[in-house]
Amino acid sequence: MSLFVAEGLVKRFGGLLATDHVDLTVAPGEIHALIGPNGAGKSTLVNLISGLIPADAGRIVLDGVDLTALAPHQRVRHGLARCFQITSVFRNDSVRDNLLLAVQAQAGSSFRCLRRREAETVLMDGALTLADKVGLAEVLDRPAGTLPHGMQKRLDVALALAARPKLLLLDEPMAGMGPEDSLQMVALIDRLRRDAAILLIEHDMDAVFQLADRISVLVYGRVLTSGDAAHVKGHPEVQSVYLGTEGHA
Amino acid sequence: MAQPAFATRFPGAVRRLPWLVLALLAVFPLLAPTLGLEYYVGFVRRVLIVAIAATSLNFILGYGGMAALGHAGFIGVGAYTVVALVEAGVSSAWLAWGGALVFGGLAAALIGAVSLRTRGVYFIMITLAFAQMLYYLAVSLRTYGGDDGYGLYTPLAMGPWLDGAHPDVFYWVVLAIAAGVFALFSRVAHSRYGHALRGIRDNETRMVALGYPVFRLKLAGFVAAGAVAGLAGGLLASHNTFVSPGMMHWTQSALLLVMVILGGLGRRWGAPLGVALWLTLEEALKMHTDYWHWPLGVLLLLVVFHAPQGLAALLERRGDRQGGAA
Amino acid sequence: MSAIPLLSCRGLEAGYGASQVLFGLDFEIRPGEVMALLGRNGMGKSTTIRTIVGGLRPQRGEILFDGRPIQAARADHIARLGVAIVPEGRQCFPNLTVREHLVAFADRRNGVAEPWTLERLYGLFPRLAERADHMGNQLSGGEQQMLAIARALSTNPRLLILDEATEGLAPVIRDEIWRCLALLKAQGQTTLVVDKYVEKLLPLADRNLILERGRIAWQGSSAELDAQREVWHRYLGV
Amino acid sequence: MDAIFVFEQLLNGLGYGLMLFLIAAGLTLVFGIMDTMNLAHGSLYMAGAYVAARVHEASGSFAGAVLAAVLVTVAVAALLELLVVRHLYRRDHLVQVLATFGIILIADDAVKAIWGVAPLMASTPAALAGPVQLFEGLPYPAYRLLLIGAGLLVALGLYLLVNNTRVGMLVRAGASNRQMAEFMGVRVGAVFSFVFALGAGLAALAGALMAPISSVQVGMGEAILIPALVVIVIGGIGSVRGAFVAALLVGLVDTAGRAFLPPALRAVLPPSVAADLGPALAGIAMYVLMAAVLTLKPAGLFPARA
Amino acid sequence: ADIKVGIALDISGPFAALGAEARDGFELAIEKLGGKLGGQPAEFLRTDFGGNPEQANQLVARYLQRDKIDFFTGPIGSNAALAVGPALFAAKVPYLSANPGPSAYAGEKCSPYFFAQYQNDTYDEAAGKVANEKGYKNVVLIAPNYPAGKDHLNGFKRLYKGAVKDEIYTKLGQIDYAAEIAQIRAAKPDAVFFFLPGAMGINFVKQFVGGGLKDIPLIAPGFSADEDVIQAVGEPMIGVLNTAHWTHDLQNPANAEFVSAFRKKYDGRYPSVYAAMAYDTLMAMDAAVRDVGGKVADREAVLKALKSPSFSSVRGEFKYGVNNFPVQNYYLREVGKDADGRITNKLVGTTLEQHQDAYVGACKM
Ligand SMILES: Nc1ncnc2c1ncn2[C@@H]1O[C@H](COP(=O)(O)OP(=O)(O)OP(=O)(O)O)[C@@H](O)[C@H]1O
Ligand SMILES: Nc1ncnc2c1ncn2[C@@H]1O[C@H](COP(=O)(O)OP(=O)(O)OP(=O)(O)O)[C@@H](O)[C@H]1O
Ligand SMILES: [Mg+2]
Ligand SMILES: [Mg+2]
Repeated sequence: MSLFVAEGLVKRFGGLLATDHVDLTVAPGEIHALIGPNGAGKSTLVNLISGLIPADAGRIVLDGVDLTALAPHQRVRHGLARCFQITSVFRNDSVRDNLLLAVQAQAGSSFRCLRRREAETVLMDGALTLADKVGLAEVLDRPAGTLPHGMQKRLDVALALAARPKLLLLDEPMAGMGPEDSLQMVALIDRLRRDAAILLIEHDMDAVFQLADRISVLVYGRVLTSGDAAHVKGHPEVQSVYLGTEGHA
Repeated sequence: MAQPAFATRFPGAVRRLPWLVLALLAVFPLLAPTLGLEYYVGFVRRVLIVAIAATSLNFILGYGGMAALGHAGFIGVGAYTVVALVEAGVSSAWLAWGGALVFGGLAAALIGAVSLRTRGVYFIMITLAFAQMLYYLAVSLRTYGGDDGYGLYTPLAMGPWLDGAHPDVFYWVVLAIAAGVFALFSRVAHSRYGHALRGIRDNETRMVALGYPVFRLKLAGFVAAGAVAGLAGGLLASHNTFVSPGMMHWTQSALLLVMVILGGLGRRWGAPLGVALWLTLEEALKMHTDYWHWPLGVLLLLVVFHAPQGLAALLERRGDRQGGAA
Repeated sequence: MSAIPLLSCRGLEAGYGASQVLFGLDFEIRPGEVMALLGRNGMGKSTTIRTIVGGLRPQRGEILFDGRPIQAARADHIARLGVAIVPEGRQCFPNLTVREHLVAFADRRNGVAEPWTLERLYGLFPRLAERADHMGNQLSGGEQQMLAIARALSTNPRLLILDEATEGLAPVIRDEIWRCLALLKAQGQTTLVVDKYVEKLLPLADRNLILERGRIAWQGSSAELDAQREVWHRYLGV
Repeated sequence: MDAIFVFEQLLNGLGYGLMLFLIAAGLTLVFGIMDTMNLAHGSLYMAGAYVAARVHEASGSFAGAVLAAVLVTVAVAALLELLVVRHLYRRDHLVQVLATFGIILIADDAVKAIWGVAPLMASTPAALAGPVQLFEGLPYPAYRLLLIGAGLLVALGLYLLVNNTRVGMLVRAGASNRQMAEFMGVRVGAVFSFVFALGAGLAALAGALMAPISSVQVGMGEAILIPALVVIVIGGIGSVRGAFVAALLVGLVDTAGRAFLPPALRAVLPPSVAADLGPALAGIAMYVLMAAVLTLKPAGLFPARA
Repeated sequence: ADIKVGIALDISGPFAALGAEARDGFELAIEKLGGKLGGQPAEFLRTDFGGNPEQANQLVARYLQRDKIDFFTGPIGSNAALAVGPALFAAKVPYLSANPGPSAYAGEKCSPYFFAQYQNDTYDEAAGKVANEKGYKNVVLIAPNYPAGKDHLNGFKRLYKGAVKDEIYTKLGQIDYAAEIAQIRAAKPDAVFFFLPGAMGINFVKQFVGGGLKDIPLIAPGFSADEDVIQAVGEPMIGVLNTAHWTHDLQNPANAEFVSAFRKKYDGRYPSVYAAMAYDTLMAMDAAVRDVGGKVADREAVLKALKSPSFSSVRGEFKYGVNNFPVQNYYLREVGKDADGRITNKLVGTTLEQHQDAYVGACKM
């Protein structure tokens, strides 16, 4: 039984078929990695699933709810949260304010406009819990833009987590990280396994092979093959179009 | 940058300043005759009314990042609502101004529903387009005087306890409304809604991905601002005892924008400060020279280069920033 | 090796506003050399690069390019002397097509024997040829990265600086970049590289510089570094 | 209503559109491509018109007047750039609005002080004063043909400059990411100064050419600014092609609205309603067009930047 | 105390050109009067309305409350006049209009405190009569699309007996008139009557002549063909027929003195009707103050003195109707060249004699 099903997703940019009838499933608790050459359409696929760009065709179902017709923010409400390939946090706000904003989105009633937010302990508690979870409790008062890259990325993940997602979409979470930060991020993602199923896009093969329960390879907008790490590593075409020498590692 | 020396040296004074200002404004009409400043009661009243409109613009622009260049359109809608209601026989100020508020909000809802799909300069221009349509509509509206305008010479009644014809009473009513609007928007700025709005200003895409109904949030702010601007328009109609399409011309929208930026975008005191300074200078310069525009131009350049965060930034404590230029 | 270094930094100090990031860096890059700049996140690698290319004024110290001081020069001037950068975060121009990225700045020869022509660049990254008429912001992350590299090469730089240039690239393309850098090295291209794939970088680099909190903590040849595992562990977190 | 009349009105629409393009051209360059909101563009237009009018009257040479207008305005603009505009490129749009609004206030007072408030005489060069017979039954003002020609030439030149020259690429690069462009060796400051001067030259050209058919007076710049902005916004900011198409579209819609809408309404509505509605609708045609376009395409007809 | 006169200028904004003309008229008069009124020391307070009726009220409030003025005059726009009137009337301050004569003040809303120079429509009525006299059977009318535009066209139609081929209403502030000119060409009228103030008129006439319609006569109320427009349009204006209650070559001693003093002070320029009216307004005040012996506080007396003017007006003989709007002559002028080759209006003849406005009947005063 799949938690998440995407069926026949199609997206065209002018003459370019960026997403070509993609079918994809994610099982509960699974980390499903999506790899593929640059420009294969991985980010596009995430954008289609999260609703940031409208699909030309196809269907998206999460936990039995058809999300296809819903606006992006409604999809979040139904348990579909995401991070961005380029870290996207509120750079001028403190980490605390970033987290509060995310928690508030989940708490709803953002039209509440007379009560001072500082007085809302529910939100504060939520923010602190999140900060603990991703290891940002020490830097709550720093403006997010001044944090080191790895921390910003973790904050980005925390923002997505606030929605208590059933499925978390991570677009290159390891991007721009040194080995140390990468390890931290891998550990974090591994921990998140318990909270949500994850669709992971990543070019860092060490991380992918370490984390993924299943790997799908996207090439020219189409799923080339799908299987566990061993299967993918051994797939000759995947080696030639994507893995190169890393396939032999 | 210029350090807010005054504020850091006297933090207590700064905190009490709003109340002091309010108290001074409240007793001003009583003191004015002894000081020979009766005329300035009317002047301050106008400043207060314009400040109401500017505060609403500051709210959507400074906090929401919506640079609307058609705000005078809502002021006009409010003013013409009062005209239409008076023409239809309404004599209660509360009804007329209430109507201005409602129709200002309605106009904003319609215009916002279309305009808020666009961003940046496109948003600036589409709001301008709608305001210009309203302007030309008013110019050709024969019933309400068209370009000649419409006089509202009988003061509106303010109920059994308030003498609507008394200029000081009207002053206090305006002051109360202005203080209320100001307090309301300041309050909202720190609420959940206010924070959400600022989040949208800073990173709209991320807000969508966090699950915020961004369009509805923006529209709500736009409608609130439109309604308050409509109210200001209604008050302005009563204050001027005259309404003409000129008040909706795009230059009026631009001036309002200029006053808000001058005062300090997204800063609590930005709007009233900007309005007070601009109108005072205009008033003073006009008396002394035919060439009264250029000093204002120089002032704008000075602000751009030496106080880019606006005047309010010079007064506020550093930590009290509520969000910077959008 | 020629006696006069292509780039040398002496007592370089730099930072952002009140916060100082670099504390007196001394190093030089000789012509034809590949220098790797290593260090964990936030140690000042990008800041060093930004200071060299004129994006950040040094607070103290001296930078010489080809013997001439450039620490006070404007960024565009330094670029025209023959310094090209592939910056962190790609920084492709959203409103230029791929082709335009590769021809707009390509008027310099810098005495290079075999200049990078459009064809050669397309040969290096066939993907870019396919996307020639796309705008910079219509590219995938990796395509943007390729474009940034190709754009830097298009100026035929005397000193090529790569800040995390393999970031976000597919493994095959990363391999491609390494091969390309090796090729460039063989042609005598002087290069300063920052990259997180240290194992890939070592065979390429002549010398390595490790930054720790804005100071040079270690420097030496790749062979030396390879031999000193504890240095890896202490400064690179692996 | 016969075919010639319809044709004539179409021609009028195109003519008006090209006139708008002529005015919008400099704005497209500075605002659209350099991403700098210069409200004072109208003031440069005004300066061009005033200088041209004065020089034409004094010297009797129209070509000389146009040339003088361009040169003087470019000189003024260079000074303006040096003192003010240069420091605005990196600031956000609202700050640019504020500062250039300030320039408008100063410029209007300056023009008033130099030339007075009364509108100036700006006559049509004698050779082009009358109409030419395009074909039987259709005289067309010769001077407008000149305007049409100038509009087309400017459109072509601008298109080539922006899209097919390196300067165009460098400008766009500098506008979207100044620091990166500098890292690539572009003297962004110099390129911008050049483009601003070019934009000012185009504004002056438009002012000088428009002077003989419009009123040369203080405030003429502001009146023209809004239609020009409308044009480049409909076209899609940053796109010369867009501005060109939009200018023609606005010209046609506006002219058609004035020429055909009132009679059409009179045919279907009661006369009193039609008399009120027709001109009112025709007056806002341009704005309705813009609102409609932006509703359907929020980034204009030819969005240059996604 | 000094006698205080509040003068509202419009030297910026849409009426700036006309406002500057009026200012020159005021300045000349103040100079001639030696800064006094009726021999009494006087203070002339000037301020700029900027053509903005909303602000007009604010500025008038300052005149009334702070400066406590005894007379008011100045603004160019009808809308400003309508906006400030009630406050002035309530404060019992005589308002001598230096230009607009809105129909409301001539009729229903007439006030003993308001004195006009003409009624807005009377120029057009005169123009209608001119069209009759010239034998034009078919005319096209053109005006901006706002109520005043319609009023002016209605004024024309009041006395015009021929057929109206088309009534064209254009956008306020329009720049391009090609579409309208094509319509006019298609309609082939005997003449075109246009009311297009300021820049609109300048654009229209230039393009009209450039479009090859020079042979179709143009008729206008004097506002659309006064010195400001003539000097801006130049040659193409020649031959435009227009009507006004005054012209600079009107033969009477007061006018001769005014015109020569004006031309002397302002380097040879002919005064426009706005300058003449501004000048005349202060002359009227001067006479009234003299008549009441400087006791301007006695407003009843001042009004009485104003109502029966004892000065020689630059426009010659006139008297006030019950509504304080003048009963006076209206003249036909034609744009031509004077002896020095300067393009200007020239008096052709008297069109309406001792004419009264059409609204006087509605005035209960
Ligand atoms: N807005 C757009 N307009 C046109 N083409 C686009 C647009 N966005 C993406 N593309 C194209 O669609 C293709 C897929 O892009 P996408 O960003 O999904 O790739 P990706 O698999 O995420 O690659 P990477 O690993 O490099 O990030 C690319 O070739 C890209 O050029
Ligand atoms: N624009 C900036 N303003 C203020 N501080 C900055 C800025 N950019 C970087 N820093 C700080 O300077 C220090 C060094 O940053 P730098 O980017 O040079 O590190 P790095 O070695 O390149 O790291 P990474 O591997 O993350 O790219 C960090 O502590 C960082 O937080
Ligand atoms: Mg991607
Ligand atoms: Mg770095």
